[in-house]
Amino acid sequence: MLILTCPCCGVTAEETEFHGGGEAHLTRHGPDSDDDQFHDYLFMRENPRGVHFERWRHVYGCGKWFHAARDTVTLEVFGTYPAQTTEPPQHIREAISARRPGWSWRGLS
Amino acid sequence: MKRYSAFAIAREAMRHHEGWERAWASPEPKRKYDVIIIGAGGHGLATAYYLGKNFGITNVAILEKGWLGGGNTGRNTTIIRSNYLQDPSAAIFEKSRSLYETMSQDLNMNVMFSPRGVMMLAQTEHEVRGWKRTAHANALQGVTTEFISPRRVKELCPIMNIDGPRYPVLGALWQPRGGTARHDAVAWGYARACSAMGMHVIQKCEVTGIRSEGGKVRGVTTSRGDIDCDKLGIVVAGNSGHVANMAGFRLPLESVALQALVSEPIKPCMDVVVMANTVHGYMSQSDKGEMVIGGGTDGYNNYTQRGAFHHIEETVRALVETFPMISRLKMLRQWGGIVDVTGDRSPILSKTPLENCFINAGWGTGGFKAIPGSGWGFAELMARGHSTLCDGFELDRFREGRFVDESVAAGVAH
Amino acid sequence: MSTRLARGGRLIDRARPVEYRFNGRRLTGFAGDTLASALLGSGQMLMGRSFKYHRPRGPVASGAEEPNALVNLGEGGRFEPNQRATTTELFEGLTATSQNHWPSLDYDVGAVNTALSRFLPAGFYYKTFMSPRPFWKHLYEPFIRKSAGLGKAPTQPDADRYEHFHHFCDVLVVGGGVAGLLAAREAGRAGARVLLMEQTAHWGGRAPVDGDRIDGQAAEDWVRHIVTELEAMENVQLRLRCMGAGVYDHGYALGYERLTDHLPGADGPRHRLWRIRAGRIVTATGAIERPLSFAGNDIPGVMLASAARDYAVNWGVSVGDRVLVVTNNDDAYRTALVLKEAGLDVPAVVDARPEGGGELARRAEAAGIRVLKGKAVAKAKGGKHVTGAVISSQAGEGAMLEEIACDAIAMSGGWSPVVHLWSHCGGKLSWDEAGAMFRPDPDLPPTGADGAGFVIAAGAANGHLMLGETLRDAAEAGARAVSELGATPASPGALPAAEAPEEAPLFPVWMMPQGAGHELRSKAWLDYQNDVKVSDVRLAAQEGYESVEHAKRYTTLGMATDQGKLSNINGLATLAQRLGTEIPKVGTTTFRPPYTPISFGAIAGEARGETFQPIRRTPIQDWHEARGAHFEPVGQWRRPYCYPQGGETHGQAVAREIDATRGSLGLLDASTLGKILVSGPDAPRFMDMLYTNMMSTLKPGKCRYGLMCSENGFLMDDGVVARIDEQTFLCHTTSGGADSVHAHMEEWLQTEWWDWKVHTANVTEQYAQIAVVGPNSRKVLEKLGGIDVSAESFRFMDWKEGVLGGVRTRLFRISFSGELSYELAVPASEGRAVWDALLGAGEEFGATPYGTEALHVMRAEKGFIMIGDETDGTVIPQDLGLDWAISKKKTDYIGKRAQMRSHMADPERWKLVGLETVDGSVLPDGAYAVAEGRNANGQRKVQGRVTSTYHSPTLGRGIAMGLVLHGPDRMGEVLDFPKVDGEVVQAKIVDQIFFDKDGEKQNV
Amino acid sequence: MSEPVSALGGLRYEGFVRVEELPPRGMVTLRGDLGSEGLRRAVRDLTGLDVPDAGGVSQGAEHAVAWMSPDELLLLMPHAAAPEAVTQLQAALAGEHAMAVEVSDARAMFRLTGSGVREVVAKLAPVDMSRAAFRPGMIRRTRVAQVAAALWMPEEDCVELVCFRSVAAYVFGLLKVSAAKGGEVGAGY
Repeated sequence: MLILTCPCCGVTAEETEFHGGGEAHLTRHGPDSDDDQFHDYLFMRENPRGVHFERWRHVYGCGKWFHAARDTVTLEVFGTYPAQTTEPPQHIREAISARRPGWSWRGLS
Repeated sequence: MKRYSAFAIAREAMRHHEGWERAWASPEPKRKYDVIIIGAGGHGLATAYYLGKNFGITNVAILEKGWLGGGNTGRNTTIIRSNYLQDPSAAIFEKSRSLYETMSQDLNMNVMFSPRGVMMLAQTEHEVRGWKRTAHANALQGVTTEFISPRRVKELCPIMNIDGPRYPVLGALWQPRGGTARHDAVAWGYARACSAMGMHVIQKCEVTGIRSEGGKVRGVTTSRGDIDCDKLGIVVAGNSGHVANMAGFRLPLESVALQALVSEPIKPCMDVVVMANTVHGYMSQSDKGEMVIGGGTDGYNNYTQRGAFHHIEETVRALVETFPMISRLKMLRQWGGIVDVTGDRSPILSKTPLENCFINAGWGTGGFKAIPGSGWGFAELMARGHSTLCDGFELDRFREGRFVDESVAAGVAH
Repeated sequence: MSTRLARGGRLIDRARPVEYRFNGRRLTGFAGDTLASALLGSGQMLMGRSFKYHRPRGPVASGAEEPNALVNLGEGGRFEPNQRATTTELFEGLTATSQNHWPSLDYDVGAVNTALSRFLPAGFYYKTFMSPRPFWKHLYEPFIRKSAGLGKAPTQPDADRYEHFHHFCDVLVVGGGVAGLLAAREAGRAGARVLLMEQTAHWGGRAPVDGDRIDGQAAEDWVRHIVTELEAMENVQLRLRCMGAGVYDHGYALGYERLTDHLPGADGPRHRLWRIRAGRIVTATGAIERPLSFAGNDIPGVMLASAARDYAVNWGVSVGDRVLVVTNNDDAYRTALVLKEAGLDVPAVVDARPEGGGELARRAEAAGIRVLKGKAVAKAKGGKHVTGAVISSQAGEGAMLEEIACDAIAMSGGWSPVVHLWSHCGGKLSWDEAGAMFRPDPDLPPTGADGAGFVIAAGAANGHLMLGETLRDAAEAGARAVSELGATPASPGALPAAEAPEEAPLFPVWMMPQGAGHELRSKAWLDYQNDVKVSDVRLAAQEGYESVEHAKRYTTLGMATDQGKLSNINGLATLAQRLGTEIPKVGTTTFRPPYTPISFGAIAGEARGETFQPIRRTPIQDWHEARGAHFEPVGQWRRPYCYPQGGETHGQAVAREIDATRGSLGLLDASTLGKILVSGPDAPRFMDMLYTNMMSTLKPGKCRYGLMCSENGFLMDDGVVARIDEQTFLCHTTSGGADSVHAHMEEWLQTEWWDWKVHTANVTEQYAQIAVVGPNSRKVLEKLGGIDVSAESFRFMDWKEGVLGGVRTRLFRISFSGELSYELAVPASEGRAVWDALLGAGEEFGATPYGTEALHVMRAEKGFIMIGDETDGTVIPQDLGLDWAISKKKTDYIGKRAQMRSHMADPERWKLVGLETVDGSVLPDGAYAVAEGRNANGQRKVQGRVTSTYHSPTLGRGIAMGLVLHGPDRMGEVLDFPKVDGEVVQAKIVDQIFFDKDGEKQNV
Repeated sequence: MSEPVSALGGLRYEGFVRVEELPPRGMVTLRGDLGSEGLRRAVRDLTGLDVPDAGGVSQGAEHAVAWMSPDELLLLMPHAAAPEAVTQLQAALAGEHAMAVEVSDARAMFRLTGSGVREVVAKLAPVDMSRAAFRPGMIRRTRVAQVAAALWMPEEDCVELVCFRSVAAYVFGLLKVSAAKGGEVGAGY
């Protein structure tokens, strides 16, 4: 069972206090988008074996959403950061590079 | 293939069973096959079997990176039912269930299909209406089910507490010909039958790449060299996204861990399969005597074949509440498998952007019961380019918003 | 014949006899006995029957690895099947019965399977029982199920309670042997928070039995001292009877503490499940001795050498008068010496090693014990107990050299480290050729949240079987655990000095004798409980079940209740030999939790009965219960479905409640409705995104019915929105929807529009909400007084704040019934008082509380949709003719883009209409309207379905709503709705508003 | 105006620790920028207490201020004072983006007293309740068994726990079984 540290309230807690919210950094596509864009936005997921960026909500705590960088094979957590960003901050990317040289996810690396 | 029978056993007993031949050969891969199936799980082997049996296509290789039947085929809770709500689901699952009825004879391997009956409990008024709706749909789909009273539930499953303080049982959707089967034997039986048709079941052969030319599939690259093929079927639950990427397309699904557990074996006390969706638990008793229990999925991508223990807790407390007598039984073993879950939690049986490459994926938590039906339909799709059993499960349904949503009737599908 | 020795037994108190019953016989043991030691002390070697062949079974081990001695323990609410006699502490009045036999343990007809065993090889059931087809379900399967299954099924609810406990520590040490104790001390001295768990009731593990010395003291004394030292450390916790059950991701571990198994009836929980989060986990779980594979090695009286020694040293029990020892290593000589010292006869030690053993062997010979080198037991003789052994040379095929009479055989095939906990979470193993064992690979431990290894194996569990190495390795493990956590290990004190004899290397023996033919192999057991023999594993390999997982599943090797603790390695070796490869190439099967089975009760913990799941209660719940309401679960709430009076059926009660409400005055406890405040400068634009309607134009003081969709376009929730002020909206949601809708709002605010200035607050439970419904609702509110409710000043869809009947109240004039109707929201702490006041003031109008069913019927009479009935997660507002509630002006709202997809815009989508049965009957729930013909899969085509159906007391007939192909364009058409039994009910397509189409009643 | 009643009317249970439901307490949820001087002043003026740091609770004689999330405080006060407090806060914060809502009746409050309180909580909440990890002056939002709760320690050997009003009976039931005699753990908390 995972442990995560909520970057919003600083509490480190077990999985049962959080709610997983799926892939992070999705760009919302509204009425002006075409079918492909909307389809990808709603259904296409990275589902990688390895480094992944995902959303969590500290549902039994401060109630805030945040992001986590995690390895889906080893479950190692590289770091967590607030959700109010469109891409992972530099220090998170560096933390991943230190552990997984040459990693890539979508366009990122 | 030497036939299995009581007589054969008696004959072999006389010579210390030294005459039994291999259930399946382990040949070296050829340079080329008409059809390659990636994944020697139940679905992949069944697909190959029906390619041969129904369409005479036997120049087939089934490539398996590990050991055959080693994925979800050998990790599930062996429940077989077809009491689904939507027409496409009911069609393929009922086809599957009916094939299970005769599978032991078809494959000459006893897969121990046990049509002991499956009941889905209704524990809220909303569930009552949902299951009644399913019963009406099933009647028109040719699936035999009925909505039964709490008293009948108690008759069929005496160990159940039908008036618990929290969620009294208000009835159940009952499918008398649903049941269970011996999961490993299903994979072994298909492998043996495929091998007998001259197909190549090749274990410890990992596909590392998929080769194409002018938008057409050419073959695969494997840990045992390049192998060519005219048609390629990808049937690799738990790795679907990964392998699809090799073929150059993406899938609208995610992989999560699903857990199950068994108790120590006890004498027979439960003759039916019970699923309780409101409290999230389902249970049956294996022929060996173990209570076989299904848990929930983790809420995040996971390839570990392990799950978090709190899901086991949630399931077990639900079942202790529903079956108070199990409280002093003990959990013998828990395990996990990786399931691929799509946007509408229904499978994908479809052509792909790569010509002559087909995908069978996304069975989520309900794959085992679908093995023969899925193989039957997918084989037809691969051989003929169309199968009515696969209608509705196309890859592009998500783009059009044309979903096959079963969660409508059941909170959880297994 | 086993018996109690005149002296010895370090764990028993001969001054305290304990009475117990086995198969009805009254027997006596001593305090400190296990059930197994007590039974052996009473001369009862036969304790059970095996799974497949119903072979007679006696204990083969003395601890958690025991596969044979399983009993039905206790009675009634404390009955438990498959209890291991070897780990069951004896208590006064214990009752146990043996399992898996009929009619009796001694005479079991099932034992005929033994005679037939040659016809029942591995996997035989896959090859037969196939025809005729129906026979499987009706004949073969029932027979197989009956003969399988071991223990009886409990019949009564559990009499005990259970609980969980969340514990956090730096270092969890599993195993209270000398290694665990020492590792714990090292970590403890460094100041780390340490939890040390031991599965048995005693500290020290095997060392005190083996008779070696530590720091010049007997191991037993050294253990006593270190335990005292540990108990004095504030930062160290010690738990006995607490097993490390499993290791999970991120340093999570389960402890299974058995509190009252040995004191049944004592108050307090029976089991406590420790949910532990540890920085490092040290597994000092010791090693388990391996049986030797020789013919007849399953006959009662054949047991592990260590077990025979335990029974003598720990419990003063001899397993036989003449005990033959057979081994491939030195440790078994300890058993020979102990038994000899106890005055028993040890006719010989049969040592498979051509050169024999070391120091211990010499001591044995000095003690006058005959030692046969390079020899083997070709066959154990006997039926229900051992009578002798045929000796041959290990190198040969089993030709008899001599026969030695004996009534017990103590065997040792070497030791296997207990690597379960190391492996549960992905720790890898490496094969140790010299020790012929798998041991943890220190380079591939299970990794935690930070990617570092978090499990450290110590002592015998790490492959260090000699006392000296064990202590050194354990001390290192304890120090490493703390230093990896960033603490400084205590200054390394002098390592405890071990005094143990030099041991000669072991000689791997997988079959005895090595050249044994089929005759012997088919009587050499690997898995005692599941009856898997050497010949079975070889057959699996021969048939192509070459993967270790295939072989296991085909033969059921290692799938018994001991999960292969004794059989796995011998089985792997047998498979490897048959495949002509090495053991590490074959690999192991996966180790899965729990280490030994743990009770479902413990897993469920406190979540049973009243605390199984939360039941949410409104401030008025007590009244509903007192009034004898029939409840229905709605989410976690339980809402009154109706209030049956006298002998009323539910149907009659519902009809009465509707008549009273439509005729005069009804009251509904609507407190469960969700109430969410949305406030801030950007609240209006946020509301426009949340709802399909245009909410920003709503005027303060006004209400509007709104629809909420998911981003996938489907109708998710609905409710009345009241605008409080320019910046603030109060959103009502469905009862089930409050939490999910609030979460939905927060998700969009936090993750998509985080720059918008909006706050939300879920105030659902701050208020008791009561619907006052019916022609006299205005009058009753006027009686309470304080808010002007006159038709002119308080119009439909207005809301006001004020003091009503002395209570701060928010009053809404809204209607879900079509009646003149108000909903008042008051502080929850005064909700009950207001409810009582309304009943009082409403008495003259026959105020009638009504439940959810009356609510549903009345809304259906008015053609209002209900989330969960008209919607099911696949329905969009357009399907329900709710286009009027979808703003055309807005460029965007959540779900708008999804509703533009081809299938959503498809004119063929079913649309909502009213349905009226031709004969006035009630349409069945969920019935489908059939169309002509069948589809390609032979399924009957359909053209619509019922979404809600009720008997309307108001109209005196069945009414329904449904989704129908082109429904709104087909008014008056009659559709066929077949029941499950095929009988057809006909219904006409009509307008969905059945009652008071012009809304005269609600607008008075 | 009728006499406000708590969810369980002040139920009590004597186990190896005492469990009691407390009478109605005034509670106000305040959302806004906890760093803003205006907000901090408004809180001080109302309660005489400073805005606590993350994860903290500051306590006065009649008032307490609990940190709930980066943009949320829970203000505790006498039950009757809550409505006026909301008005006062709204006036004081008129200038900024903040929200003050009365939630007194949406909650139930329990007090646990006795040397075993840490153990009782640790049976139900996945929280490290050891003295080293959890001290008076801290607040922890978490779950007890299957429902949300917040808890703090006014002093050693005393825990106050807040949950939603509708699940008060469930939580009381949980606390009862966990505090029942014979369930002492002795984990050195």
